[in-house]
Amino acid sequence: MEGLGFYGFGALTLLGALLMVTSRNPLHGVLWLVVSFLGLSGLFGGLGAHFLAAIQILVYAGAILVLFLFVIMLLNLRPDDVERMPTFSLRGGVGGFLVGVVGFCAVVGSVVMGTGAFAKPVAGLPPLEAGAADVAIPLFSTALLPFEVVSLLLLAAIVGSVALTKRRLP
Amino acid sequence: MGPELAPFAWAILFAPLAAAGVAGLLVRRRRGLAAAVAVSGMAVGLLCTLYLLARSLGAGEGEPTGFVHNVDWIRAGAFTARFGVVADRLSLLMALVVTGVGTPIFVYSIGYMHGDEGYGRFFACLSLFAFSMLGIVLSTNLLQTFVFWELVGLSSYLLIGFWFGKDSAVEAGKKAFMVNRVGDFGFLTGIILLCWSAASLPSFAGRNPLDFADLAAFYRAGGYEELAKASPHLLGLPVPALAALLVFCGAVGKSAQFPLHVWLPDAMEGPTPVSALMHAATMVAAGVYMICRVFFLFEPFPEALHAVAWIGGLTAFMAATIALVQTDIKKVLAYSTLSQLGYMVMAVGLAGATAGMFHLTTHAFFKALLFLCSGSVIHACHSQEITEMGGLRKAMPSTFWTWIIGTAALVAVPGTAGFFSKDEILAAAAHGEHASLPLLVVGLVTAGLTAFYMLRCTALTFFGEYRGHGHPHESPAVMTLPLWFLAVPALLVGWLGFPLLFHGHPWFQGEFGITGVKVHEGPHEFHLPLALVGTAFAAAGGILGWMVFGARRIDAAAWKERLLPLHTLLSRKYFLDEFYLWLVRTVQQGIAECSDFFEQNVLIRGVVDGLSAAVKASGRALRELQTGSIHTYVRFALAGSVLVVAWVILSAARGGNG
Amino acid sequence: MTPLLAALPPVTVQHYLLLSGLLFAVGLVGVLFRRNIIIVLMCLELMLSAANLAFVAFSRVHGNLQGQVMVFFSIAVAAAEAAVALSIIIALYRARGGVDVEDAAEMKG
Amino acid sequence: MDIAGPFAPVLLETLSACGAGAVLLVDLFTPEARKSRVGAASLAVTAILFLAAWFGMEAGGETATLFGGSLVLDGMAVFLKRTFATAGLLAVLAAIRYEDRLPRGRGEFHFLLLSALTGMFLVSSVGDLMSMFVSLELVTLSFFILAAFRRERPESVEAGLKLLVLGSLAAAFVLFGTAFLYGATGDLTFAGLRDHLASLRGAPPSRDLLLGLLFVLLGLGFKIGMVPMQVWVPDVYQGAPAPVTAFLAVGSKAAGFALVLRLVTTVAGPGTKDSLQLLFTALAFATLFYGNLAAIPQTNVKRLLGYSSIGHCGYLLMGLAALGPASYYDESAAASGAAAILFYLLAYALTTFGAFLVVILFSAATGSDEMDDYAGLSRRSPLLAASLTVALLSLAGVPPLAGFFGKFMLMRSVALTGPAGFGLLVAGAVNVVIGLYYYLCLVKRMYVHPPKDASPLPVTGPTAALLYALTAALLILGIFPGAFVTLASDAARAAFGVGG
Repeated sequence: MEGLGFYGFGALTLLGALLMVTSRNPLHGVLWLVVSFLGLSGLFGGLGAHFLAAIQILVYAGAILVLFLFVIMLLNLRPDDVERMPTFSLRGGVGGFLVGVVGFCAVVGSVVMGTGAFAKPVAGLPPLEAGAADVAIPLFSTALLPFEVVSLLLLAAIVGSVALTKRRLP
Repeated sequence: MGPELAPFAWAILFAPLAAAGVAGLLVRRRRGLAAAVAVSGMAVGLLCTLYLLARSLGAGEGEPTGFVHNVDWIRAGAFTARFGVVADRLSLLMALVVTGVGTPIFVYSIGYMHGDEGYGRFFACLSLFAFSMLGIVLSTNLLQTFVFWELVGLSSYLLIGFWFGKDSAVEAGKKAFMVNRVGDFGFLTGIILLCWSAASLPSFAGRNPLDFADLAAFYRAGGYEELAKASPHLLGLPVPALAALLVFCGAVGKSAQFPLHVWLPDAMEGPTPVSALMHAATMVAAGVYMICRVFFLFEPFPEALHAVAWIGGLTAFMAATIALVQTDIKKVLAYSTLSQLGYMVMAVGLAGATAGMFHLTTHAFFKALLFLCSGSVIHACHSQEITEMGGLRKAMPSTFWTWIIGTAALVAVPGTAGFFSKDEILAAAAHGEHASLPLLVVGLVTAGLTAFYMLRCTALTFFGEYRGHGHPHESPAVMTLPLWFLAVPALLVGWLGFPLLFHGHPWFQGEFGITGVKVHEGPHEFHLPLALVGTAFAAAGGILGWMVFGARRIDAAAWKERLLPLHTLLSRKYFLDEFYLWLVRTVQQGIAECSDFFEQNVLIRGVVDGLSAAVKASGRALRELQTGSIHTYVRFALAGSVLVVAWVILSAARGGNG
Repeated sequence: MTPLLAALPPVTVQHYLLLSGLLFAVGLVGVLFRRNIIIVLMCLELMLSAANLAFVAFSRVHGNLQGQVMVFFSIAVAAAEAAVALSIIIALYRARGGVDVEDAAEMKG
Repeated sequence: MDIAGPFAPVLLETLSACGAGAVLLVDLFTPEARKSRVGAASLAVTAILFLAAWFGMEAGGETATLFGGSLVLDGMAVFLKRTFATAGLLAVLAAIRYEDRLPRGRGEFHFLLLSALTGMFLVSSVGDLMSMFVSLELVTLSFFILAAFRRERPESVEAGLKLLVLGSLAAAFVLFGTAFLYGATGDLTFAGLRDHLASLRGAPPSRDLLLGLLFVLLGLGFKIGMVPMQVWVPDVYQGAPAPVTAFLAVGSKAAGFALVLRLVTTVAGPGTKDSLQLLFTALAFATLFYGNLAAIPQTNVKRLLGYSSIGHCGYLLMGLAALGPASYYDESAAASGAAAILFYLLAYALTTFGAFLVVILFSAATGSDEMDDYAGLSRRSPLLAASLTVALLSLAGVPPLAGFFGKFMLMRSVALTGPAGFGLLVAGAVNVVIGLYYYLCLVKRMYVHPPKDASPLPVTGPTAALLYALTAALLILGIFPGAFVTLASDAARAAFGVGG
């Protein structure tokens, strides 16, 4: 069952991500990203992070991506507005792809595959179920400082967004 | 003589600084007052120097002839930097040069700068320069020396930038600053290398690796051997020898030695004798002074001394040949300065600090005199070309006679200042501990060349007919008085080193300051045969110069009037002329042009310009990368990061498995 | 269904990490090549999420919740970043009349 | 002086966060005509912070921890907080000079300056990776907005966008790296990381830990302008409003170095030193040459200072290269490298603001940042020209200015590592010469070239006083660095656990 969850949700996540990257219409991109995040949420659930699975859907899919949709519609973007063609100059494109993406995959892959500690089947690990209450305890004790800082961060983001976008220039 | 006299030494250092502050900040707009403040700052320094020098010379047997006074400047953990003053015969002599030459220059500037807009600022800058120079002189440790070293460069840059206001001169100032920085970084690296290697020795514990006195005591106790053994050889040299040579790099830059000499002639370009004087009498001597101060670093390593001597000899010879063909009066003096600086450095390498310091002292006085004279001449003729001068001896008698005194001292006419110091150097090359025949020949030939170009310059400037425009007239008293003031030491200061006269007061021998400079063991001798040979070379050069440029002009005039009657004489003259032309065109011109070509094309164009072109080109190439496109940036950042990660992880894996 | 599952190797932590790396790489592709700044932004969000997946997987390995708490913060930061980013995009649209990354390449050299 | 009781360790953070809120409130209740009050309120907050940092905190006190180790106040943190408080005060002073060109949103502008400052205070004393990430993001996010703040200018928006895309990429790197650090150690605190490495007993760490560490370092390299993450620097410096650029130059660099130092002091051990020294030596080389060479052909002053800031990151990285194996002085080379970095950051903060203040005043008067327009500045305003010259010479490392002593300390620390550091020393020396060249090009324009427009640029009394004070500070820090060097070196040695 573990296997089914991983392969199913993993495929969903990856597929959504790939389709998002390749979609010409940003509106479609957002929707594909929602799909990908749903898959991710499933993966979180499979790993026992139930609270995060819920947050992933509520905050990411429910709030952040809606904000994206809102901006796309606000600016009234159509597919041909922007993407005449992707920037794929031969040198920069192939070089960037090979060194950047392939190199990244190779390095990370070799490290992950070369570390024996990560070769354990997940099913054999001691169970870890983390609901809202379980996460809340460290959140309000050991991680209190970052929690407070995040509140300031969000305030700064709100103030900043308002300052950058409000219409009236006196 | 002990630390109870420290207030006097501090006064030498801080009187010019106080004067700079007052003149620059408080009374800048009140012209007369600013000048008076600056001059009195220097005068206070001069008086304190004289007093301390008298006390040092008057010190009885067994009494210390100098003292060191330090305060802690920066203390951080194991690292302590001090700030202090050292007053021993070496530093006081140098301080005497700075203040003794500086005071008349300040007075002279009152006249020369008359009517300039930035009068007060100029005197503030001049005082600041004097302060930085005295900071080097009185410094007790390497770090302090380095700080003031840079400050001297900076204040001279400010003065050049202040004074010229024209592009080429500021380019020259910038070049001076840049070339000096190359040397300075050798210097800094040397200091750090020395500190690092010395501080790593357990036997060094309790001493400060920056402090001259501590280092000298350590070296004298044989510490350099330990140092050479304890650390690995770098570039085939033991670390202390390498450190000595790196420290010497600093002197090569500041004292304009080959191959970093290219900045000095350029720094003379401007019309002011005052600014040029800094580059003739005091500032450029700082390098020589510094290697004298740290002579103990070189003493145990003959190979280091040889390198020093050869660089000096090469500079002396090369610059003298170039001076032969210059037509700008200040360029002649500039190359002459280069040549004499080379002489000093050669002296340090051959004979030790005392001979170098002796020549430095005498040279400072007569070269300052010559520069002030040239300033007076330029002031009168409104030109720097000696081809546009001539016959000035009648119009400017004071300038002429003082010039003659300066020339005599530079040419080393027996009895004048230059004679004694040059003799000492030649004696060291002939009989000294590190005697070297090739360098003796270089020294003698250079002496001859010196006489030749100085006589040429004198003849073209002061004799014959005036070839310029307008009517030259003598400069005001405020300018001629400093000339006479300097003429006296230019004539007499050499006698201080004459062993037969001051037998009881050995000025330039024996223990020469707290760092224990000591080369001449036993009584100093006066080498009569060598003195004769040296004088003969100088006389030969001088006579040749006079025949060609002085005498020829007189006869050339006669030749035009009486074409046929003195045919044989004329043909002889013609022969001489041809010989001279041949000599100049093929031999001297050839050497000079080779040197000039080497300097212009290899050094400046090849090394200096080539490097800067390469640097600029790579700057532009990097600029291409900065396309402005976010995609390029992301690709660069990502590719770079992946390469860094891959490199480290792969090398760690290899290290881990192997 | 069952034979297909049986043929697959058992799911290890490595699988999750490789998936996380792949998602990160997909995000990188978008940032490297897409010109629509909104898509670029979504790709950046995807990269943060990929890191989140690794955190959750490691949290499972170590049996403690620190990783999950970190993910909570990461999501909060991502939300704030998205808000700011979108407002900058709106400012860009007003200033340049488009949302093409290549439009914002006036300063260079 | 103990005025905050048990909350003393978070005194500055609390004050600046509350101050930020207070500034917003002042803005809300101030009529449009009297908006200068907002700047005054912000100035008051930063002045209090400045005083509290320099006089209300004990530098040599015991290490205090709060929030169960999330927040650590040691000597290094105190030194950095003082640097940040100084930078914050100067940034607000610079922003007040700039306010005329902010048509709206003064309150928000000052709020964001203060929130970035809060983030910097936090960054200097975080004790775990979670706090590190969110504090870092607080700084970064505030700067995203600040850089784009003059949204009517396309350059400003472009600067914000570039900062945003590359900054988010860096944030993703940091997060990804943190995940692997967590995976390797099972803990997210610096103490846990240190314990894990200590348990290896000198063996090199596993490759997943190394991967995580490198990604975090590269992500932090974005903050400090280190090759290969330096590409954003010139564009953002040029496009962002000048006070923001100055604050970004100082604050972002110091915040990044605070974390790099924190991380490196944590992980530096027998098993990692070789790799670290090799890594930082290579990065210092690349960064030094990139920044200084590319600065040569520049024509815009802010852009020039951007490239120069990359060069300065290279010098600072030299201090990190001293953290490697030392042949003669083991721990003290490392500690002296860290001390040199701390001192250099303080000197750099003062110097950078000295330069940018002139840039702000000049562009306020003439509307230009082009180097050619600086021609003849010495005749139009001797004070501006002299202040900028002093700042540039300090950046170039000319004694007796602050920058010289910083460079001296950095070079000394590299020399202490023995012959291995020789190449880096030479590279540093070469770059000092290159740096001097391009700084002098600007000095030459100001003093030699004739002005195109000879009208004098008046400088008002308070501004002149500020310029004098900054120039004096550069001289004092260069001539009497003793007290500051002692502070930095005590802090660094405490961080490395070296006694005395």
